[in-house]
This record gives sequence, C-alpha cells and structure tokens, in this order.
Amino acid sequence: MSENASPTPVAPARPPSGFPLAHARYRNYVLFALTSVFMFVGGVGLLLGVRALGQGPEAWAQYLDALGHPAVLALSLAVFGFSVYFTLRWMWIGRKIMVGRVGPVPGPPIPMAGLGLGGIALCFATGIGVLLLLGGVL
Amino acid sequence: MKLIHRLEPLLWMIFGAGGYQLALLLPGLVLGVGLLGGLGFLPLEYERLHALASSAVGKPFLAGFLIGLFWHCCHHLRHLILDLGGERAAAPGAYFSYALAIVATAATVQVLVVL
Amino acid sequence: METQTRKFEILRYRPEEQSEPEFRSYEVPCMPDWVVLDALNAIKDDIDPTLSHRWSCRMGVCGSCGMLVNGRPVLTCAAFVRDYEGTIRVEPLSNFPIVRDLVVELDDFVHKIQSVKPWIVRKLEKDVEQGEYRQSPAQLEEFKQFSMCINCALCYAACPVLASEPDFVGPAAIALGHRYNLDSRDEGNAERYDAMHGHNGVWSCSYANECSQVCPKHVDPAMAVNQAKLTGALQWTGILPKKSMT
Amino acid sequence: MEVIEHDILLVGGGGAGLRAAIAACEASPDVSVGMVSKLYPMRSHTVSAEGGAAGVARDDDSLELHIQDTLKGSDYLADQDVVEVFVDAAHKELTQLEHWGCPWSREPDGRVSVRFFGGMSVKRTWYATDKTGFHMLHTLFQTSLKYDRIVRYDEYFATRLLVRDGVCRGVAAFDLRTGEVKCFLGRAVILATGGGGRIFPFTTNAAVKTGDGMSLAYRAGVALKDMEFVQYHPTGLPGTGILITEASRGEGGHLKNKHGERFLVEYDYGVGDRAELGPRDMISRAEILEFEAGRGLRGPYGDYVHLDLRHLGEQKIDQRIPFVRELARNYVGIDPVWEPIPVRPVVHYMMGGVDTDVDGATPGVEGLYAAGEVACVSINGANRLGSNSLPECLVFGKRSGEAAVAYASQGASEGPREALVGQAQAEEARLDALRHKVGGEKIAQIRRELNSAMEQGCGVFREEDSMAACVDSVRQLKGRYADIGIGDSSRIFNTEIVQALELGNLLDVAEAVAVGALARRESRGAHTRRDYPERNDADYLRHSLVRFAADGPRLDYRDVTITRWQPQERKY
Repeated sequence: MSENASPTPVAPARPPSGFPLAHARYRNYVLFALTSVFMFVGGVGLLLGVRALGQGPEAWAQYLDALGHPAVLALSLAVFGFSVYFTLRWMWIGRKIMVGRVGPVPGPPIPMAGLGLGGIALCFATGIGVLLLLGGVL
Repeated sequence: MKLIHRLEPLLWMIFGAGGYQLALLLPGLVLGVGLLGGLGFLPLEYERLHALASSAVGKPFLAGFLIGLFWHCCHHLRHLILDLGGERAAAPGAYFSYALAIVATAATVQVLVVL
Repeated sequence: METQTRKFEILRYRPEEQSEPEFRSYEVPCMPDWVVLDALNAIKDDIDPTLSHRWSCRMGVCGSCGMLVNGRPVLTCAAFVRDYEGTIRVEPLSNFPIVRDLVVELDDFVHKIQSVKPWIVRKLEKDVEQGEYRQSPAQLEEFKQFSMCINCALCYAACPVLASEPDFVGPAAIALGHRYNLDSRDEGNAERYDAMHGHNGVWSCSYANECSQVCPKHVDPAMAVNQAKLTGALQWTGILPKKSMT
Repeated sequence: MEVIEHDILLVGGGGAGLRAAIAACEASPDVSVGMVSKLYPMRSHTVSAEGGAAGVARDDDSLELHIQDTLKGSDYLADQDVVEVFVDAAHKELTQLEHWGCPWSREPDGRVSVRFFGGMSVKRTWYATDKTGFHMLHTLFQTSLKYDRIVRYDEYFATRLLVRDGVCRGVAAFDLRTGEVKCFLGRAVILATGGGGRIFPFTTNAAVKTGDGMSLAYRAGVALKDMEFVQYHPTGLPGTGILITEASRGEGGHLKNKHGERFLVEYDYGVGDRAELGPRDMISRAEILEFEAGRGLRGPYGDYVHLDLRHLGEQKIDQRIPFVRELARNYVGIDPVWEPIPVRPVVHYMMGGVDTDVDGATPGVEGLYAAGEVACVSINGANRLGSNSLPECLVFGKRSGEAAVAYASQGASEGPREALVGQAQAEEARLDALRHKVGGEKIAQIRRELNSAMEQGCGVFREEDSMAACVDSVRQLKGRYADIGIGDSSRIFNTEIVQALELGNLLDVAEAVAVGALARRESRGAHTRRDYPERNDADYLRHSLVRFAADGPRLDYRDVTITRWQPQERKY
C-alpha cells in the first residue's frame, strides 16, 4: 500500500463486492480456477492408466473395470465437464494474448471472435482425433 | 519464495503451454478413456495402446502432456488458493502447489520409465 | 418532466464521527433522465450537505466519479437511475481504503501508474524543428486502445487479485506500460521491465478478466496484461530482446 | 503552520499547468516546482476537449493564414503581436507533444492528420480522433511524471495569493484530505486554473471550472480583461450541456431546423457545402434566431436544432468522431449513425481572464503569471476560434514556465517570510471560521440564482435592461453570500467548504462579466447586443479591464495592439 501512513484515519479497503460467489462474473472465474483441481484428478487417472499399461494386460483390465465403477464414472463425468468448460474459456479469453506483438512490425488485425471460435473448433477437431486414435480407427 | 518470483516467467510459460495442450487433448482423452472406455463403448485394447504409449513418439509425448498438465493445474491451484485465502495464503499456497507438481512429475517419470 | 422518488442507500464514513462505515438511506426525487451522480448532487445540495464525493466533467472522461452502484464499479455520471430497480446502493470503490464517504485514497494508485514509467523513453530525442516521428495508422492502432485509459480505477475495484495482493501493480498501470512498449516511438522497454514483470507485475494476474468487464472505455486491460505476460516471458528467455525497437 | 518552499509554484494542473511545469524543469536543471491543484491533474478540464488543436502543418497552409483566421475570428480584439507569437509556436508545441507520445491521428504515410474547423480557411486542426484534450492532458501528465522535481500537491485548494508590496511570493492552500492550511512559498507563482464557465447554468464546463484563479488574481490586484466575452458553443446536448465537438461539423455534419433545412446556408456564414464551418459565435446566434422564428424543435429542455451526421456513414463516424457516437448513445440514447442529435448553444469558454503580457506575467503584481483559459493574453479577442485553446495552453504554459524560471533565477528575492506566513495564518483563521459558520443562506440556492441571473443577463443576445438587472442581482447575491451557513464542520475531505469557496469565486467572476458586458455598447464577437447591433471600432476597439475594489469593481480600458492587419468587416 502507500509508503506513508495515511494522514487521516481511513476505513480499510473493502473486497470486491460479492466476491467470490455473489455475481455470475465472479462465479465463472472461480469455476475456471476450480477446473485445475478436477483436471489434476483427471491427470492422475490417466497416469494410473499408463501405469496399468506398464504393468501388463491384467492390470489394464483391472483399470478398465475400475473405470466402470459408478463412482468413478461420476468423477469422470465431472472431470469431462470441467475440461470442456476449461477448453471453451481458455480459448475464448486466450485469444487476446495471441494478437500481441511478437516482433516490431504489426501484422494485419485478426478478428477477435474468429480467433476464439477458430481455437475452439480446433480443440473440437483434435478431441475427435483423440477418440479415433483411442478407438483404433486411426 | 524469492526463487519462485524469479521463475515466474518460466512457470507462466509452462502454465500456458500446458493450458493449450489441455484444451486440445484433455476433453477427448477423458471422454474416450474415462467415460466411453469406462462404459465399454470404446474398445481400449491393451496391445495396441501399450504399443502406442511405449513407442518412441508415445513416451515423450505422454511425459510432456502429463507433466504439462500437472504444472498447469498446480500453478492455477496456487492462484485459487491465493484468491480464496488472501495474502496470508500466498507463500504456503505456492509452496504447496509446486510441491504437488514436483511429486506428480516424479511419479510420471517413474511410471514412464517402467512402461 | 415529472420526478420520481427513489431510495438510495449510501455508504457513509466520516472518520471524525464514525469508527466504521455504515449505510444511510435517502429518498431522492429524481428526474427521468438523471444519472446516479445527479442524485448524489441533489442529496449534497438539498438534503445532506455533509455527503462527500468526487466528480467533475459529467461526461465520462475525467474519471473522478467511479463508485460501486449495486455492487458493480461504474462511472456514476454514466449510470442512469432508470436502469436500476428498487433501492440503489452506492458505495466507494472496493479495494481502496476509504478516506470519507464515497471518497477513496488514490495515492497508491497514482504511484503504481508512475512506477511503469508511462512516458516516451528515447536514447536520442529528436528536435522539434525536425518535425514529427512518422507513425503509420497500423502502428498507431497497435497501442491506441491502451491509451484510452482515463485512470478511473474501476478496474482496480473489480480485480480479485488486488483484493488479496494489494501490491499488485494492477490492470490500468500495466496497460499503460504496455501502451508505451507498443508505441513505435518508444525505446523504454527495458526500463519498464522490472515494474511490469517483476515481483508485483503481470505474473500476479490470474486473468479473471474482470478489469475488462468493467472498463468504461473498453480499454481491455486484461488483454494488455496478458499480452505483456507473453512478451515478458519471451524477453525472459531471450527470444525477444528487452530493447525491442523499430 | 507547515511552510512548503519551491522555486516555482503552480496553481492548477491541467494542460497549461503541466506544460508550464515541464517547461520550468527543462529551462533549469535544478529548479523545483510545486504544483498545487484542487484535483488530480488527469481530472482537469483539458480532458474534455474533443475536436483538436490548431497548428500549421501542411503545405497549403501558412503562419500568415493562421494569424489572419485567428484575428478575424477574434473580431479584431486580439493583440496582433501576441497572435504572431502564438501562431509561430503553436505547431512546434503540437510537434513537441507528438514527441512526448501524444497519439495524434495519422495519414497513411505516417504524418499527422489535420481536419477542418470552424472559422479556419484550411485544414489545420491536429486531432487524436475526438478525444484530443484527453490525449494531450494524459500525455502531459505522464510526461511530467518523469521529473522528480515536479512535486504535486493533489487535491489542495488554493484560497489566497500571498502578496506583499505588489510582489507575489506564495499561495495559501488547504489539503482537502486533512483540512490543514499550508503556506506555499516560491519566487514565482503561475496560475493555470482554467475558466469559470460554471457561472452559467448550461455549460460544457466541468464542475471544477469555478474561476478560482481569476478570483485569486483579481483579489490580489490584477485586472480581469475582456470578461464580457463568453463563448457559446453551438452544439451542446440539451439538459446536460455535454459538448458535441465542432469536429462533427468539420468532418461534414449538418445543422438542420425543424423543417430539415440547413438553415446556416441562409445566414451567409459560408458558402455551399461549408455553411457549417462558420465561427462559433455566429452559428450560436443563428440557432437562437431559428428558435425565435419558430423553426427550432421543442424538447423538455427548451428549443433545439438537429446535428445531422447520418450522411457521413458509420465507418467515418467511428473512425473520426467515435466519442460523439459514444456520448450521444450514452447520454441521450441516440445513435448518430441513424438519427440526428439534438443540440443547442451552450456556454463553453471564456475569452477573458487574468490580464497578462505575452510571457504570462501579470501587470501590477510582480512574480505572478497566468496561462491557459484563466489568462487573457490575448489571442482570442471577442471570439476564440475552435481548436486554438489547446495550443494556447501549450504555448503560453511553456512561455510562462520559462519566464517564471528566468524571473526567479535573476535574483528574485524570497520575500518577507514572516509577513507571508502571517497572511497564510490569517487565511487559516478565515477557513476555520468558515467551517463553523452559521447563516441563513444556502450555497446551492445562491448558486442557482446566480446561474439564472447570468443566463438571463449575459446570454447569446444581450440588452441594456437585462444586463443591468444581472449586475444588480449579482451584487445582491454577493451580499447574501456573506450570510451562508455551513452544515459540515469536519476537516476531512469537506467538499461543502470547497463549494462555499468556489461560490465566492463564481460571484467575483460573474460580476466582472456582467459589469464588462453592460459597459460595452457595441456588438463584437461573442458579445452581441440587440440595442447596439454594430461593431464600434472608434469607441470599443479596446480591452476592458475590471479591477477589484472593496466597494465594487472598477472598469477601465486599454487599446488593442494592431500591427499589420487592419480591422475589417467580419465576413465568411
């Protein structure tokens, strides 16, 4: 805060009204931060899968069984939901970073919405690609 | 904390790169493995996936993806802790988050070495 | 035109008489085309002369009259009474210590603005007799948006990071530093690096995007901060020189 | 009492004040500048200027033409030697601002763009879209931040100049934050507090423009010059008085009456397509005449005409005058791309002000300078041309900053310290008493009555009787002002005290305007009398000077400086 003490008594700064849950705009933000928790869990799940691959076919079969457990399925659903939300918000607000100057001469302006929607479409396409790869089509 | 402050640009770049990886790949992976695989709609054959994962391309790819994922999530977690916990949570939150990322990285390396 | 009486709840704080801020209600006859600031002035003039608030241009460009109206940071000269239903709650800007009533302490904010060295830095200054620097419309366009900041500090009131890290340089200051870094006439990139990319600089931002949501001039400070992260990171790695200059 | 010392003291931190501060720092490597301003510098009213700043920039233009336009615009009441100095420096100052980072709009080849403005014979107005004043002010403020030697005292209200034996050596000001009165001492004081448009009810001027510096100088013994000339801008939004920039006409907008006719064509202020590019005084009068002829449109705030921009198209509007669109949308709910904007004349600028020479020095009080709208130097005469005021702030801000440093370093004494501090202490006692003052009159009530008296007496068209009544009213209000009561006795950020002091300043300024207007029995520039419709060079090619005296203002005249350009009939 100020280097000098206040010359008159002040009331302390109040936090942004309604943070973190009273307004949709803040809820979205907290929700976005929460994606990190769920995606971390998803990452652990995938890591366990890779470990099972390393331990042999039986471990892999057990892993698949575990995935089928209703509680795990529910968790997977939550992770999936959060990761989709993450993807949409990441690409949408991330578009603004990408038009920054990387080099001294400005390029032609890229339409913002196009950049964001294009990014989301790209993610969608890769998602399908991943599914095809996992399913053995590719 | 001084070290962390010095490394902020690096941490942010890993966070950013991890974020793009996640946005591109994670929904597909979770849908494919966790949901469709868990429900048995997608044939996740051991032989093929093992070959894929342990190949010369697969291993480094998995290493990059998983480590990026963990560091991304932990960096974001640090900010979440700070936002909800206030200034007092700044240092403990950062230590906790990056410690978690280091542990997860170690686990990933171990798993991939065995693979 | 007929007036309509509206109820206002205003956060009052008079440090000589009160230990803590508290709300006080006022019934104000409002004209249909009034903004919240008009109602505050009506209170000051005719109901309670002890109410203190800042205002000046009344056309959304001097940046004095930022307050929270129903919890959202706005310029009260541009917030129409008719757009709110029921009781209207007016508070001083959040994230700033309250000096009195709706007046907040801005010294720290001004120091932050100054800290990013928001002026043209050049090794060699051109003489006025030699005329202007050439700058193409595209080069102007690159930083123009970020030069539109009126220093109203609404973005500081909205920023969740500032609530937990009061020393964060903040959206407006970083946007301003970024504006000069992007200016083709400037060579001060390296001198701004510490303020913008140091301990309390861009890295504290967790991209809530709130600053851009409330900015009355559509400056998009979140864009500036996050573009500055990218440039800062690339400079840190050495991929981009710190003294990037056209 | 705390005594604060600097070499140069500035009162006011807008365009002129900041320019003076920077000039002072550049003129001497060790000068220290104290800047006392009642608001943060970036809040100053310079911020509201929209259209642009005039400076010769193109090959089809010349200094001679800019001088001629300015003189003609002024109805030949400007001092010609000063106008020459001004025009010669204006474009250099605008270039200087470019070097400091001002985002001037550009041509494809990278040079700055210029546009048409009213009363200018060629394109001469530099602009940064239509937020020119905003960009200039922020550029100046940000540039000033690089000087540690400029020490700002933000939100300090100056209440008295400390003058002893005709020499000004300081100012008493109180810190709004603490209520504490402080004694500022310096070897020169520069006033840059802007005008006093708030004497009128319907004005583009910000709330802070209460003539503070004019009153300070007036009470210190300096004359107020040409105060009767008050500029009405022809395009203000009814109700709020928000300015719609002249650039909207410069870019090709049309003014239309209720029949949809471009009525200006009838008034012969220009020819054909350029009818809207007449000077502000003439167009404002034309609008009033339209109202009187029943050809205005009727609204809740009286008559108005239409400013039609629709034919410019969305692209040009967004590119050249986006702020016009923003203001019209936000404040009257009208999108100028599709609908015409309601406008009417609105008080905009005071040509008059503190009497100064070409360096900003005030005759009569040594060590005191003034620049910007607070001053009358005079380049604006009876009517300022649009886009001359921003360069005026720069040119004369710089000159007064440099002159003050030269004066201060040429052995100007520090002044009798005890006597000066004593004056500041007396000021402290006065303000303490004011804070606890009991009385039957209300600030807001007196201000409203003052506003209405000025509107009735000193509007676009003026007459003997209504002006005499106005002078009387202002005098009576001054009497009642002595009996105001203050409801807020606290020290911390007491804005009621500020309003009370501002009202005192408004009354001083209003009286000078009314007295000057009543005595000038001719029509010249913005001063238009129905009873004396002609210009009278034989008697009134002179500056009026109003001086303070305890029993009422004293009026005096001084000849205009004519060098090479003989007064002619003003025809466009």
